[in-house]
Amino acid sequence: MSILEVVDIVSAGLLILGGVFFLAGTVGLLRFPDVYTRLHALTKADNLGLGLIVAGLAAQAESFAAVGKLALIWLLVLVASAFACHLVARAALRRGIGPWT
Amino acid sequence: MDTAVLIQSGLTAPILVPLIGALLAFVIRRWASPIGLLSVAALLGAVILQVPELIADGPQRLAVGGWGAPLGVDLYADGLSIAMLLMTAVVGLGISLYAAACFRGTPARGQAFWPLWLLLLTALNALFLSADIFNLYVTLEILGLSAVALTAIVGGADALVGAMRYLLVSLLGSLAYLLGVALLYHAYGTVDIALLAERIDAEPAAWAAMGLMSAGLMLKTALFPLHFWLPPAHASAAAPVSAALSALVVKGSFYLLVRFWVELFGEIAGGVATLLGLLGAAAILWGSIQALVQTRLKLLIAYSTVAQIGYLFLAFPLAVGSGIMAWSGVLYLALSHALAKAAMFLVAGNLLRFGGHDRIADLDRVVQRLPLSMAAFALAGVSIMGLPPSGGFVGKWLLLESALTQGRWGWAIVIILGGVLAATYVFKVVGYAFTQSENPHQAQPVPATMEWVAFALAVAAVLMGLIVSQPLALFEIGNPFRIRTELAAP
Amino acid sequence: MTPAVFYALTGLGLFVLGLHALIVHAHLLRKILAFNVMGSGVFLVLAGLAGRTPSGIPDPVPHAMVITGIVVAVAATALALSLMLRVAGATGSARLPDETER
Amino acid sequence: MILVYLVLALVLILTLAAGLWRILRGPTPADRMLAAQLFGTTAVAVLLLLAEASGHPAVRDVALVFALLAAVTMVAFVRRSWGGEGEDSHVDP
Amino acid sequence: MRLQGPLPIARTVALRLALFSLLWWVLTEGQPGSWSLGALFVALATALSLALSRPVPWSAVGFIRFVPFFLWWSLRGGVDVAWRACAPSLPIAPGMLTYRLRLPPGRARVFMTAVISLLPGTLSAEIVRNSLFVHALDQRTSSEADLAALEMKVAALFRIGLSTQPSTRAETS
Amino acid sequence: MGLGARAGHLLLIGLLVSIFGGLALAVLSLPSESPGLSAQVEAAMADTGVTHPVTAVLLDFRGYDTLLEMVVLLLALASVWSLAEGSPFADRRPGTMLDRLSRLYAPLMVMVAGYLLWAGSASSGGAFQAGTVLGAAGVVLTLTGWRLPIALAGWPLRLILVSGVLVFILVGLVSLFFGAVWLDYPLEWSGALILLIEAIASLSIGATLAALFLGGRPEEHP
Amino acid sequence: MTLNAWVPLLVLCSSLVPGLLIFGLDESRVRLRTRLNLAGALTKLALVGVMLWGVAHGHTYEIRITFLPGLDLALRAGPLALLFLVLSSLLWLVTTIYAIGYLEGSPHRSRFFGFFSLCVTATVGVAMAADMLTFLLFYEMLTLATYPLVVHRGTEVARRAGQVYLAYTIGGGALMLLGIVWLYTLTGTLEFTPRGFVSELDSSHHPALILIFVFLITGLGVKAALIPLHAWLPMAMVAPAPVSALLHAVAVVKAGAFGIVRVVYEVFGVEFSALLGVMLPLAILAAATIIYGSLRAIFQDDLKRRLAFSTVSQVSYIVLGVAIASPIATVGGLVHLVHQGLMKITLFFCAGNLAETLGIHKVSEMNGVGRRMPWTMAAFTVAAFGMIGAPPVAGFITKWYLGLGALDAGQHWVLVVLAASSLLNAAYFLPILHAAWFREPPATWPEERDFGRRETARALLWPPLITALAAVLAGLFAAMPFSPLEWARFIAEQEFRRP
Ligand code: NA
Ligand code: NA
Repeated sequence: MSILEVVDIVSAGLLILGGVFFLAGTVGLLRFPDVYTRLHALTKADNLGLGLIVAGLAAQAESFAAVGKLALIWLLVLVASAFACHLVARAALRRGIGPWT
Repeated sequence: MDTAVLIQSGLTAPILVPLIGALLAFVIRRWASPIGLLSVAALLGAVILQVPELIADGPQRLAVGGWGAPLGVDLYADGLSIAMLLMTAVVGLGISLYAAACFRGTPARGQAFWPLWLLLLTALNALFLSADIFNLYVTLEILGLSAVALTAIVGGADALVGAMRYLLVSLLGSLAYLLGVALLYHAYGTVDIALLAERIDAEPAAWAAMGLMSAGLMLKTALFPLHFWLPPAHASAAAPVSAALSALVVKGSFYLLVRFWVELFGEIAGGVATLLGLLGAAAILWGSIQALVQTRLKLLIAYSTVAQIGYLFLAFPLAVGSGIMAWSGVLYLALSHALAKAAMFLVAGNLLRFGGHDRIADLDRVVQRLPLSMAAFALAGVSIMGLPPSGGFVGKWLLLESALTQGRWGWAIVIILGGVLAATYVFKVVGYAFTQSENPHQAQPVPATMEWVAFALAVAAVLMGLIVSQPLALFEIGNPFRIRTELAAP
Repeated sequence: MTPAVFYALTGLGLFVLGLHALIVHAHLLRKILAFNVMGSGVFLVLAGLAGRTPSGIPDPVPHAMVITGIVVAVAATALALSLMLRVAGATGSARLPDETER
Repeated sequence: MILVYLVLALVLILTLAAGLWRILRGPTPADRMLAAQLFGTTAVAVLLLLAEASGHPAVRDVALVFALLAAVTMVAFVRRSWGGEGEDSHVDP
Repeated sequence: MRLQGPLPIARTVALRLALFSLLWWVLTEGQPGSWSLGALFVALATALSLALSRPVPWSAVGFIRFVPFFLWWSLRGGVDVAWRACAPSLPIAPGMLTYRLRLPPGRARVFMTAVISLLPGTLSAEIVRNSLFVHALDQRTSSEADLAALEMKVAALFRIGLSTQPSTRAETS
Repeated sequence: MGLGARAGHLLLIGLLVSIFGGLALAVLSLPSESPGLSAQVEAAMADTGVTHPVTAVLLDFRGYDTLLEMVVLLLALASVWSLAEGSPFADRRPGTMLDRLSRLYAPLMVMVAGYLLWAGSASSGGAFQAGTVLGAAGVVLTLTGWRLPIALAGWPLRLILVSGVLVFILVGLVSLFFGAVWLDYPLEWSGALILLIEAIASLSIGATLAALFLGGRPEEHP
Repeated sequence: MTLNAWVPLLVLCSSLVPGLLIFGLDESRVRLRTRLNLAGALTKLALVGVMLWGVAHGHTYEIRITFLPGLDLALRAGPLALLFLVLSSLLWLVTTIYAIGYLEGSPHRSRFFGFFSLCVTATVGVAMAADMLTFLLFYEMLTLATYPLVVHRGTEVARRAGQVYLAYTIGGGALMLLGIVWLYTLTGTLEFTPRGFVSELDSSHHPALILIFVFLITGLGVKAALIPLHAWLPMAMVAPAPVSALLHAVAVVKAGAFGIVRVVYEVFGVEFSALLGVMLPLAILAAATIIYGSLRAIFQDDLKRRLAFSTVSQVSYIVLGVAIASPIATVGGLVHLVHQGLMKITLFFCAGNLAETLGIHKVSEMNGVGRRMPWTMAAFTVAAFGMIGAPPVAGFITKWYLGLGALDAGQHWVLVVLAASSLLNAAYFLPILHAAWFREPPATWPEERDFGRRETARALLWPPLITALAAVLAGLFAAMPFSPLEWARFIAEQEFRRP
């Protein structure tokens, strides 16, 4: 088993794992009872999924700069979702949408 | 600098002059009005300068960017384009002078008007000069969007709704056109009209493209029964805008239909010509009757436009047998209609400003109170009716001659009937202009410029009936209607 | 069916679907969205058929045309939305007067 | 590997579709605000996978732009749908 | 609130120039020939960022400590929510917590508010004065201690010394 | 829906299906292979000064189209400004979170815009993409309460808005001095001139898009 | 271009230029307006006199510009043109004087006199048109210039009358246009030529030519008020009296009749028209109009309406003379162009005087008016007798030549028509004369105005006296050179000259 094959296997594993988290996020989206809980699912699961996919792709990347770009993309999404999450929750709260208990 | 290239590049002037004017008017808002007037005057000069060139050297082709078709975009000017450019510049100058006076009291509206109006002129000129069907798509969009925006600048529910409907129609027409362009490009590997003309063949892609492009352009030209959007838009806009829309904008898409028909589609789909003619005939009758029953002046004039557009489509069937005569007639009608209809809408603007309304039956002795405006209306009416001597008469004469030479009586009767109906609705207005209204109104002063401009345009429409041979000779430069010499010979 | 033809047929489908939506829906926002769907359809036809080159490298000219078309569409959409807001402000409804029943 | 990328991309598109269906059903307007977020994250992932699968790293730039624009969309969304409610200036100095 | 140590502007400028240069290098994937335009945009972006964001004190050590903490907690957060979403019994017990912030208003507080949403089971929903309203996916497991730990890390990152004791209470809803 | 309306709808669907059928027939009748203009583009690439064919088509071969397309954008803005009374986002202040986010993202967006501009000559990207990102930055900043200084909101802003078209025209006129027709860039300057056009165009496009998004004229709401 | 070529243009301009200037004049500039009017009328008369002399001495007056390739607009003053020219320029002068008096103090006189001048311009254009196209141009211009005069009063009734007038004339004009273009596509020329220019055409075109003839005569018949196209004429009576005079005697109906003369003689040619078989129907139509108009006139109490129906009847004498297709009848028809003009304008002037001075509008109000306004009624009486056909007034000459012509052509039925029409003329004129001269005047007149010693204003009195005198002189000196009769003979000789 060559290094390349190992990298491929690791990479594929990370990618599939990432896909699983995306899937889980969507399941949460479908199953959770209110907007706040759904936000949990979206923000955390999808971001982790994207992070794993980025990691999987980074293993295949052609250069350090490409790795950097992938990381940059992940970071941008991460920051955006962290802020979005708060803003949506706040908007919902201010609209008087009470949390499900 | 190479003078030959400079002269050749003069072909871009009708596009660049109003465009630069628009940019300046947009940036330096305080001077928008003088900038606009200067630009349009310069535009007229630039177009006139092209005429001797064209007469001396025949049609001009300019490869913008130096590439040439099919890779680049070409500009092309022949007699037909120059005639349309001249029409645009002359009517445009009139409308500009009028607008400068009209918007003097409402500077915000004036500042909004000028860049949009100059862009509209840019688009028209670019359209008349382009030899590239994709480039034409972009010019069509500029034309449509600027026309829509101009329609809306008066504000008010009527104008806004009219503009919205106009926008929807315009976008739909553009998309249909663009899909046609896509098909033609992928079928023949070029968007240059001349190259397409060499390659096009009667096959499904060409047919589909013809259907799409013709439908899109017919919608934009407001050919019956696709005219529904025109009256509300043209009637609710500000007077100079209404004038521009009816006089110039609808001619843009009509011009393209003619070009495409002559160059591309006529050969492959001669039978459709009769359909276009029938729609034109229906437009004449329906538009005229609608004009007749209107109670508001601007709507009457707008429906008259629907009818007059119908005349333009009579050329398609008639040209099959008589070639240049029918095309010249229709072109003559288009040009004189531009002058006359602009004058009419400007007069309507004057009456509106004077009386605060445009209800025909409530016109209060305007013949003696705004004599110059009413004279302009009547003279413009002479051309619209096609009475001699006027541009409208020449156009109708040529069409009639072309119909009767071929013994095609149906068309001749429609041509005559349309004239009679036009007389009826024009004189409906003139008649009420003599009488006293039961609801007398507060009369507001109308600036002299606004009256004189309308009058000058109307007089020009009439004079076109006396100076005929020069325009007719101009039309034939470069054989824009592709008349084969053995047919053209007497 | 080649991918090029597939794209083109999909584009035609979008065009016709958009046309349907344009006619059927009264709300102006839906009409504007319908235009965008139609436009996407046209762009798909234009760009999709560009892949029919023997070399497999797509013809760049239609791609450039699509970019131009997209910018035009964006501009038109912006104007349409702005106009729609004004119509809604002036008439109290984002529908054209004679289409309110739908 | 290309097969992995493509299958994964397809799966992501399907989960995106399912999620969008859920979101657009509501029931509250706040639920619909999740759309931008879901769409942004998933689309970035799909684009990255496609960039790798197609061998055009340039598509990665599209993902980058998408990530940026997703943030903009979110800002616009939040700002637009706030509709006249009070600002939070009383919260922070 | 107390700033620890002076902040020479030159250091901030240099740092941001370096950051944006790195960013350019990443974006262009190290291709040469891009730096004439790159220099222009690095300068532009630096100027803009200086205009938009005043320099604040921060600690490199704090940053280095924060990164692994954050990554680990993100992973936990993702796994946690994925498990809860997929478990047939849907093991959630959501509720609102109110956490009394000790961080002063400013960038540190913003940072904390954002990060909370990426951590396991918590979601920042509102700030009123010094009270941070946190939505917990499971009230039973989300603890004040976790939030306090996070607050400490953030404070260290921004060189802020915290004084008062943390306090949370479950909100009756 | 009444019976008549239903029948009308069916008729419409029938019509649309037949339109689709006709168009599909046209598409299916096209030759399965067609080079289009790719060969000509490739042959002429050496004379353009750029390396990406789409960029070459957009800014050189069909630069005139692109110029008009930028006119469309400007026109849309002039139209929107002629319509709207003022931006709906006039005086609302954002919250702290949004404010921070925008301050963080705006410089990033400028960097990405610069990158896209640079990338345009070699790969996909270019003035329009860069302009879009710049415009997004402008939108973000404006949405979160940033305002153009009043002194710049009048003609300086308008100058920026028209600068894309203006530069295009002026650069085109430069070619006249070299004895070529309008927009025929001299070969040795071609790449640089195109980059110049693109740089200014992206700024102007960005400003235009942001202004389009925001709606009203800025100077009316200082 | 010779100097002579400019004369027709000058004739046009002699009324066009004053007309345009008057439009620009302020309402209060009465003296300047009067001077412009009179200067124009006198200039025109002088120019026409010059041409009359010139044509009699074989000079040609022609000017042309190219309209379309192969199709010119041309003005030419031939003998036929001059017949109409002399009449119209003479009567314009008289009518102008009358109108100045009639409209004194009324509003919108600048507009009125402006259009009045345009009307005359169009009429002389119709007279001098050298081809069908130019004819059409001025014919339509006449329609347009008359319309504002018809609706001049600005009342709802006037507006309606104007619409009816237009409906007829525009419709007729449209038919004419159709006929003219069709003719042009067949012949390639529209130039008026003695004895016509269509006879060379292949006989397969004869049905087309018949149809063209019908179109043209219909278009012209509207203005000439041939039944059933006459209804606009009585309605147009709402216009002021000078306008009625203009419509009935100088311009409109004359232009129609003159056009029929042109079409029959110089487009189709008398002989070819006879060959086509269109002349007898035309003659019958004319005869029917003569009888119908007279019958209707009898039952009108409104004086102007009675005169209007009289016009319907009398103008058809001209058409009848043309349609009989003999040289002698032609002379009768042509000379009636002038004679009817002189007599009918006198009658309208008098009717206007009665209305202006005494407020009399109806025949039933005319009892004893001869004693109150003897000069006016004297002129009226002369003209009425002329209409009936009593010698020595001009009308007698007309009927004499028509009768002779009918005998010459073997169409004896025409004599019956002439006799019947004379009886009917007497039936509607003699009661008026009887009432005016032999009945007792009422105690008060409906609306009397005081003119001191005179029975009415000077400007109102002289014109009818002059025209009545002219009508008598035209009858008395019919054999003198340059008399209408001699000139009509001159024309007829040309039209019937063997090639
Ligand atoms: Na009235
Ligand atoms: Na070049």
